[in-house]
Amino acid sequence: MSTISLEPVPGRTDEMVVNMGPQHPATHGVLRVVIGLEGERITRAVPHIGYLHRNHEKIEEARSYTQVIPYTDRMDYVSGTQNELPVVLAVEDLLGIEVPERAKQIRTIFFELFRIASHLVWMGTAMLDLGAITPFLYTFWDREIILGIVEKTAGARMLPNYYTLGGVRRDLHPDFFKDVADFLDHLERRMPDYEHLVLENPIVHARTKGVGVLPKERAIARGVSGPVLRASGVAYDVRKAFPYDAYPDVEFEIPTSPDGDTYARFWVRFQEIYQSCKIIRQLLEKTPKVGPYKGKAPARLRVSGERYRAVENSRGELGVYVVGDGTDKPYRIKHRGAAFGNLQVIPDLFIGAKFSDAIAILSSLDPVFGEIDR
Amino acid sequence: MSLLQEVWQAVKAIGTGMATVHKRVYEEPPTEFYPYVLPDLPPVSVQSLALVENEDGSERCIVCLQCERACPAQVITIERHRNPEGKGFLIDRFDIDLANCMYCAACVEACPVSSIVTIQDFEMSTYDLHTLKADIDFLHEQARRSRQWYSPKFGVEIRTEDGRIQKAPPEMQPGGLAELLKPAEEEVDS
Amino acid sequence: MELRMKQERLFDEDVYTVHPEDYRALCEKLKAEGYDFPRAISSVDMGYGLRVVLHLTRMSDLAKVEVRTDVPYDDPVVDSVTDLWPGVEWHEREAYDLMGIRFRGHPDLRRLLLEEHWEIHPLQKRYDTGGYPLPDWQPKDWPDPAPWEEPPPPEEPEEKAEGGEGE
Amino acid sequence: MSYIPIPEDKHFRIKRIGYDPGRSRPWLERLVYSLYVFAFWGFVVATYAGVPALFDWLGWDSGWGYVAMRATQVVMLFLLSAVIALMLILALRKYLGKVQERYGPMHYGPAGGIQTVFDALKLLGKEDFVPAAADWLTFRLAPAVTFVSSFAIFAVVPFASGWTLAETNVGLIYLIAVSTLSAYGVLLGGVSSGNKWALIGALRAGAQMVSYEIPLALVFLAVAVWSGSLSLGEIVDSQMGVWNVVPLFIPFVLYVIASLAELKHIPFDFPEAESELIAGYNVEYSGMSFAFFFLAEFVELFLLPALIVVFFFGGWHGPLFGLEPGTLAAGALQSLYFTIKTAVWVWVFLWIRATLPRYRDDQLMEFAWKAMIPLALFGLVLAAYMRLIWR
Repeated sequence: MSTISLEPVPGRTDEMVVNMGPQHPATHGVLRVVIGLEGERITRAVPHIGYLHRNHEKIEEARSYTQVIPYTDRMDYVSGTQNELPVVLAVEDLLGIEVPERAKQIRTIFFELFRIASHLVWMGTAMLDLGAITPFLYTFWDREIILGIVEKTAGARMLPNYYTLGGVRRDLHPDFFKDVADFLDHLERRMPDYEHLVLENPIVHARTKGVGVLPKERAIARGVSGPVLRASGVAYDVRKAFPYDAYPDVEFEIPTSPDGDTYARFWVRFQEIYQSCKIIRQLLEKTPKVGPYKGKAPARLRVSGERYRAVENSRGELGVYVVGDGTDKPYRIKHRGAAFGNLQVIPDLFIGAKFSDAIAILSSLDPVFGEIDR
Repeated sequence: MSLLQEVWQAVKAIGTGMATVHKRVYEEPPTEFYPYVLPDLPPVSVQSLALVENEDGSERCIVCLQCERACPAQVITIERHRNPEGKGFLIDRFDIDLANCMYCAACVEACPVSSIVTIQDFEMSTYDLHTLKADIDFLHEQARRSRQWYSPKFGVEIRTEDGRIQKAPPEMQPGGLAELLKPAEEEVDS
Repeated sequence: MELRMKQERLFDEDVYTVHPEDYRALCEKLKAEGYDFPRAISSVDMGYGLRVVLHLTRMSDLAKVEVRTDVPYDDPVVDSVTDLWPGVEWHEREAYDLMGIRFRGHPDLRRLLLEEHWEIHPLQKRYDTGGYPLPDWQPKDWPDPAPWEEPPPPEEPEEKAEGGEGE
Repeated sequence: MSYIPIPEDKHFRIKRIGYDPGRSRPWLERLVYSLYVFAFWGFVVATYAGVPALFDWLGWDSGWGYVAMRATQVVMLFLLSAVIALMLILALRKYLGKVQERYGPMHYGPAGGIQTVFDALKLLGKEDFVPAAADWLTFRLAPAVTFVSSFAIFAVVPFASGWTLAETNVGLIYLIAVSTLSAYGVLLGGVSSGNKWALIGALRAGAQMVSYEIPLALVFLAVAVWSGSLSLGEIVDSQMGVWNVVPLFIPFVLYVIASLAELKHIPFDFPEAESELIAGYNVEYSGMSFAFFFLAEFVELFLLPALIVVFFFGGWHGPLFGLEPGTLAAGALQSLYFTIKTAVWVWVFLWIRATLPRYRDDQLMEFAWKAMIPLALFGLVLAAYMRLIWR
């Protein structure tokens, strides 16, 4: 965050510098982009972030590893337990904690449920940015069902603090398997409606096809990950590349699209919802109804060593770099935000686009500022 | 010809979308009437904290300071002194700043006697932030008013009509599936 | 040119600890080896200096590598690698912002998360939290930084962390 | 802090203002919103039949009396436009609510029926504020220009045979002239606000107007050629047998699209695209000035569907059950047909608003210049050709 670095060029009267954000309705929170506009065309774009900065990393240096976990929830607040996993995995690696198979499966089910929830929120807000209000309310109602399922087991809805070292905190609620199966049926009934309203809509085609093209090499070099990278044709998915938890045991595909435009990002997220449904259905059959949900974690943590662990968040590679100094508190903990990496491409994609396109591109990047500003 | 097809496809897609939207008019909305009807929260839901007393009104808390140590947000303040008669400690002060609390339920995990518990009363809106600094009387009153609460050690507990505290049936418990499945297996065996 | 560096294997990644002056040369070498995906730049306050940790992945075979270099407190400067991987731009700015490491050659080295007029770098351990309940920090028992020898012996992985020379 | 006992009815759980959630009342909603349509109809009958009859009975039917009669009708229409705005806002909110799996307004009045009255009162109570960077006179003038130019369309709309404020033989030309003016209000308001977003919105409105007005005028021309008149009453008269929508199908489709653009309605709402330009041209307006923009928007949301009905759906035509045209009863029945047809079209517009996302502004311009104008010319030629053959 800094002062405006985009001063009007003296003598140039055809360019208008506008300040999009941090109170702009389509910036998904508190992004601020200073934009030079030539008519409707964007000539310059400088993003500013940091309006939601809390310095998680400093706070977490003064907390023990178990106390860090609820703080990580507050980063990507749309996808709940997904944030807890990298810290848990890194510390489990460093301490050599064994995780029971059932605990891994439970974690994976929650992980994928939150991926669906996050993509539903994306779908609603992206369509809201494009001007359609109705899908927003539909998707939020579907997400509500997921949050209800999570609340029944974990006790909280958005920020559940559910994963812990060696497994999960609580056993599943008796209704869990039935609820999840019912929800998947419900979602599969609703997905054709979403396809009619979003993917097949000719206006969405007109707004997104060929808009904000991110070529493959540029995407890799820019360090974007997740659906944005896969929409550029790179089949990089941490779930397949460096599998964790129960992902080695399930079958799923990585949807990729060679186009790299905004529509491809929309399409990839839709396919990911289907793949998540597939993963959860496999796991519902595999997971034993009864069994251990937590491995043995030492009561007094003495973590030493350094470890970078990453998971495939709904926005991309969410990593954590833990440096332990032999106590129960991290010496240094660094979060690599997925949306943080993705948001860097704003100048690449904005410059040369129309102002309306900028809104569509931003919605297709799906930033969440709790994680970007940390 | 392809142009006409394209136009036809676009018109058809818009028509399908409009039909998709309009069919909701004939369905009952899933709205919850919150201020009129309280939502049915699951028993493990973390909405607020309470300090449970025993059935005879004596203090369950043994003032071991585990919750104070476990709290990530450092909102619990406990002062204690040694019990002059008998062993253990007595509470001087037990404060939870519910405005700063992030409801992660780490204190509930840490409590060895299930004295601090999570309850379902979520209506804590107030005009004055300072009223959310809960002291021990407030926490006791919260527990007295609630009919059920949760702690990982004892599971979901309910207060019966005649004031006794007992464990809730397994279908309310997280992990109650094991108990629910057990008799069925026995029946199959016999 | 011989690079002053050490190599070890931690879990599933190769870790290179390199002299700050050779950091850029090693990065160019890694880029030529095909490490194309920049994952993050971390920074650690080691007690005797600041450490920059660059995490890289090669997309073709998913090999992971970590590059570490230590710079002293009073002259925390390393070469920027933004031109090799444009994706580290914000990560370098964040490391500058929160840890105070300056990247020579960065195109736009401004504060990223904090306001521009801040003068402190909050992730340094000596940062005064202003009474916020943090435990008093004492230097941890990291091994003292041994000065780099000229040239370094190729096989001597006796110490875990190697610090910057200079002051 | 000690525990303060909280009374059990702290959230009105016992008092239950207005709504009993235990009972869903779709029949009540249908009844209330149908009653509104009939109330509107009654207002129309009172304006076009009641006022002249009253002045007849008083004997003031010539000279200044006639002027007073017309003036009274205008005042009635002004009240009617306020009623239209309140009803349409309510209908929009209710329909969007229904479509979006929620209830919409339901607490004030039967089935939420007087919610918008309270909204209007709230708007009246707000501070009307002129920003420092704004040009005071233009800023104040712009809402009035927008509203007046929308309201002036009422003068030529025939609600039944002979029920027109100004039965002129240049109705179409008047329409083109007046409806274009409302874009000037938007343009003035946005430019004079001294806000960059408002400026972009205003310029978008200007560019949009240039694009859709030409196909709109060509469509008017096709209608005029087919009907053989520029008077709206005669255009309706000429649709006695078959409605214009059958022979003039291409102009009809173009007219609906152009109406959406003129309304700044959802697929083309670029001037006030709230997710792009925050609120576009009216971002600096508040209180009563904003209410006038709002009023103009919803009056147009009634008038443009009404014009669709006039041009293409036979206006007031419908079975008269043997009533003599020209009598009060026949006029009432005709205006009822007109009202119901217009209500259906308003519903279609609301439905579009509930479904579709927004186009990009240059796409509308491209569409208007490259597709709509050639098609409109084609429709015009076709209409002239058919006129030569069949009439």
